[in-house]
Amino acid sequence: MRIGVVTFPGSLDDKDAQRAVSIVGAEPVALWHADHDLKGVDAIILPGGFSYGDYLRAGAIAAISPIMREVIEAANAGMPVLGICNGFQVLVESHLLPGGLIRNDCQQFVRRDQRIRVENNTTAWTSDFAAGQEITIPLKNADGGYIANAETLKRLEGEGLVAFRYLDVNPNGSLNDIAGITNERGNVVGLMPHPEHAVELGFGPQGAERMRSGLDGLPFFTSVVSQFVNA
Amino acid sequence: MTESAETPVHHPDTVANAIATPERVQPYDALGLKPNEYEEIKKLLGRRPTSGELAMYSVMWSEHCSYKSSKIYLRQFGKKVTPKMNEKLMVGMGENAGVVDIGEGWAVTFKVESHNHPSYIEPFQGAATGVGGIVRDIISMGARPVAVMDQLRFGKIDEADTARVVHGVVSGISSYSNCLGLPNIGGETIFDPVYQANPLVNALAVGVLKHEDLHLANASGAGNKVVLFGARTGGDGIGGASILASDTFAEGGPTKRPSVQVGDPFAEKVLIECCMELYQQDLVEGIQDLGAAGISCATSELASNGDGGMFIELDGVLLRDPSLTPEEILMSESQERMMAVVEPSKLDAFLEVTKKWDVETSVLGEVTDTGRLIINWHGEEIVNVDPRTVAIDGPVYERPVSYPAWIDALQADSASTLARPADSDTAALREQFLKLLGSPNLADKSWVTNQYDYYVLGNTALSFPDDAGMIRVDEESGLGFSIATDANGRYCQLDPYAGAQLALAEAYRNVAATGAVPTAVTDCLNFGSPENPEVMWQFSQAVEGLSDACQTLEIPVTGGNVSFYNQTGDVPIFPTPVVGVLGIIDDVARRIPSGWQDAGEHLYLLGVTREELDGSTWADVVHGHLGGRPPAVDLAAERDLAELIHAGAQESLISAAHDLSEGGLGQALAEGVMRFGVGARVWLAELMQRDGVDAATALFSESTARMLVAVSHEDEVKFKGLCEGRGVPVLRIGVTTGAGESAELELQDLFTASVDDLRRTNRATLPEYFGPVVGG
Amino acid sequence: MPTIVVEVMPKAELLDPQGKATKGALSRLGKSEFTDVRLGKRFELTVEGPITDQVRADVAEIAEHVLSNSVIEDVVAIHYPEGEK
Amino acid sequence: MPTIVVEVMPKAELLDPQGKATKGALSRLGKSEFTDVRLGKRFELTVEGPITDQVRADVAEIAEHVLSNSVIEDVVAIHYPEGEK
Ligand SMILES: Nc1ncnc2c1ncn2[C@@H]1O[C@H](COP(=O)(O)OP(=O)(O)O)[C@@H](O)[C@H]1O
Ligand SMILES: [Mg+2]
Repeated sequence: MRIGVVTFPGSLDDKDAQRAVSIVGAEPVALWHADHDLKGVDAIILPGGFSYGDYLRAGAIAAISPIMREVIEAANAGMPVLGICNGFQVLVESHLLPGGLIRNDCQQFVRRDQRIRVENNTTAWTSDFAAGQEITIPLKNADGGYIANAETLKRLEGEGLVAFRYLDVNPNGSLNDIAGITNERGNVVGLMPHPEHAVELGFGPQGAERMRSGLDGLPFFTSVVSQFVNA
Repeated sequence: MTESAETPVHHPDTVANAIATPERVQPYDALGLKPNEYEEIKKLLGRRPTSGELAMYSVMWSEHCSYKSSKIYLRQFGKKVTPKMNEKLMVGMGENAGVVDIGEGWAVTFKVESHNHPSYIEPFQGAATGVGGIVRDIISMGARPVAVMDQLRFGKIDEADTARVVHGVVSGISSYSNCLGLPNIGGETIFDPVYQANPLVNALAVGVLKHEDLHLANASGAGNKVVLFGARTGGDGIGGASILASDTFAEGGPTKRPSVQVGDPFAEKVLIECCMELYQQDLVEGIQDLGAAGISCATSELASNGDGGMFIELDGVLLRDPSLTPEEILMSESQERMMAVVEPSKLDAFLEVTKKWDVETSVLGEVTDTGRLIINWHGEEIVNVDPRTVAIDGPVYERPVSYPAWIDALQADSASTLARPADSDTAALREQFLKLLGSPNLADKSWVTNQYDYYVLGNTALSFPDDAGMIRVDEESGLGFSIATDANGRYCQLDPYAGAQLALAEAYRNVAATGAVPTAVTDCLNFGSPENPEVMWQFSQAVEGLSDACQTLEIPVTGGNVSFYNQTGDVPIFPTPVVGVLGIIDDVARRIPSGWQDAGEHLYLLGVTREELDGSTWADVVHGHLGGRPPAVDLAAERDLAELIHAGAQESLISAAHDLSEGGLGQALAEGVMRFGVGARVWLAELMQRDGVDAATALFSESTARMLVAVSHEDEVKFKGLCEGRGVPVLRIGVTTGAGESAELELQDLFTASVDDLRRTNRATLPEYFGPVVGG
Repeated sequence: MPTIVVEVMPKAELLDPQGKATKGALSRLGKSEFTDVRLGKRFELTVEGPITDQVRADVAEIAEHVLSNSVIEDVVAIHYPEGEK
Repeated sequence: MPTIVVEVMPKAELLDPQGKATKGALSRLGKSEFTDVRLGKRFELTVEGPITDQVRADVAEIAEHVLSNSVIEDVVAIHYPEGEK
């Protein structure tokens, strides 16, 4: 399986996302923001970072970059797309996912190992999780507060489109503790925490037993691979 | 450049004009040049300088750029060397940053630099651009930056202005380095009234490269193009230059120029990637970052390190503000710029890469073999100098030095006369232990570090709160490095020679504690005014101490920075030589954390405890006292200790190692327990008896060359054998107990504290003054 | 050169943590007469040449689609230089 | 309740990375008539009760010392509601 990772100017976790793809046995394919070319990939990851410095609104300038036209088209045709952190911001700015992401309520950049619950395990990126599974993956952002109007929130909750919810601590003031959401079809998923930083022993979050041993990010990537293999 | 119709064409002071008007009065003093320096410039040129030349000399001959007061001392770092010290050194002092061979074809470059004064005026931007500047030094060596650290000193924690500076500095560092995608892996956060109106903001950056990718800042090969790329040039940091402008620009002259600089981390991130691609395609002959003194520095340094000649058309510089005069362009400190020397045949490919990254680029001129740096402005020659006189052969001062009148009295005032609780007064011992644990300098620093990303790039093997940060360099082999930095200004105030050595010893010990082999040193020497003979004495002592100790430990200083004029009014800061040590580890999988993760392990104290409370945190926190002599330095013992830990790590005998430093054994035990929430039962009676010290001394003394280690009980015999074989004093002082809610630190016959209580005490302090720790 | 100002505010019904934090800071300073603070953006766009109908159309479009995100923000004003109305 | 608007811009002589990035985005969209973009802040302060002299004095003070950082920003305008001038 070939999974594309888009690099925008200011993308930071693109190499990490590529590494995570390799670890689960898929082939990472680097995609460039200025190209109109998805290089025939089977799924796409929009990685974390500060594209264009996030100066206008987080993800806003990346959302109007050339490659996003192809990404939007592919997403609408059902290709799995995962937006991590800045990637999630790009997805909401492109209106592939509803709502918006604004400055953290604490007004500071937050980095912590975050416990979240997988609320929807039927998406392309979460099918290897058990329903309601509680996992810990790193979170690191300045603009992670999820907001939406009352009607949108009601729809998200009613239709089971909240994919992940913060546990213990709501680190950024997100409404309803929302950490990530999915579209109706389940192929487009966005979340603020970083699964790609919890895929390798020794470099992940604090595990239950040992230092930096958390691997809870792996199922995100195995999910999309196993669905591809079974398709 | 397209010149807009409104831009007034500035008619600058040309070389011809300078020859024709020798009598012209020039504002050299307002630019910080001394009369003798101005005379020297005239002598070098055989005429008065043009205002452009004056601009260049004044910034390049400043203390900051020329090291004129420190040079004669810094030479010791290059002289006191042993063959072993040169073995791994690919580039030594004098370049943008030193380069160390770490094996397997890899090299590491690292350096620490100050941005103190700008960070007091505008804490956010000052600290942010400090990170930006040091990272560009690393890029200019041909390396990819892979991590940063920050060494911070603020005023008293409860002083009104401290919160302003702390908030600004921490968010400035956080914002810039997070946005660059560089993990922050460690640093220091110290509060002391001496830094009240003069905080210290030092930043360290590390980069990695393959041996063949090494680049140096020199302009060789006549005919090669000189290219400026990155951000546009604006009026940043040239407050002083307006004097020159008014000198030549009679009326309707430029408006106020800012003295602060605003950073653009996004522009720098793009610049990093752009440079990496330029290196990869081998499109660069020489490269230099633009920092202090901007184009003046880049052109004169590139030229003097190369064939010696360069011709520049300054009106080719892309400007953010079209009203800038040539003098101002020469002095501008606009951030996020680089200058490269490019072979003409590679220029198109070079421009292709900068275009890909949307990095604005202008070709300014070329390398020549004339030995002169010539700068034109709209066809008129405004600079014609020997670049070496600007960049290298600046003034050198042997400043007056005098032994401080106050130091004998200070050293005589030992902490040994201060009241210590009796061994039986366990309540007082417990109270003092907790008081230290919650004191600002020993308190948990999560308020700071939770704002820093250490995950990005996916190679961080250790970071705060462990003793040193550690980064994997090679994903296949696990080869990596570890870095720690330290400085104790209080020790240095008591004795700058010993104090600088103690800073080195502690950083060395911190690196050793992770299982790495200490290999190289960088330093940032923060001192008061060099024109104060007592400060100059402190400086000379510190450099001598540091260079002697490096020689004894056989690890070279590869580069660093001097920051003078750190004072409030006439009162200098404590001498604060920040020392960073880099260690190499063959496989980061063998790294050692600073706390234990399992119950039932044996705890050993390595080293000897003496009554050494002078300058200690205990004396400060409990008695508000500073006097006496700092703890004894024992470099041989430090080396034995480091070698022991490394050997133990190779055999995977050691599951945790934590160096003892500020706060002594009590603090080390508390940190060991808090690290993973696994408790410990500890007995000190044998230690007190063996070393002949009371309980307070056993807990709070800051004797050096000590470490607390955890070893699984099956390995007891092997480990003790290792210690005895190497002559490292070892004493079993405890056992690790359980994790969970009931976890506690039990000091038998003295007192007990639950892990929860320890954490609460340790974590409450910073939030009390600066607001909640983000995300708890 | 003429400068056009575009003003954008977070939608009234949505959270504005930055405004809230500012209000908190004002209250701590004893300025409690300010019952609400909201923080938006102010863009200054400099244009080369005269303000043509094309420029006006472009400004309207980018204000809506680039300078603001209509899901969470409103364009509250666009000001053209005096005499350009 | 009356709303007072305070407008703050980065000082003209300083780099404005936000404005620069926005201008870049506009150029890539083909809107190259915008030769410069600067991005500042717009505060809306809601006050309880009438706009007294005290309120005006407070607004002037906080605009200078809280809502802006005088080292790098300028308060470019303070607007009171119509009829309150
Ligand atoms: N400003 C900072 N930035 C990053 N890390 C910091 C900072 N201040 C403290 N730390 C980290 O917190 C931990 C405790 O610091 P400190 O007590 O000074 O360590 P040590 O005594 O081992 O030198 C270390 O891991 C250190 O790197
Ligand atoms: Mg330590």
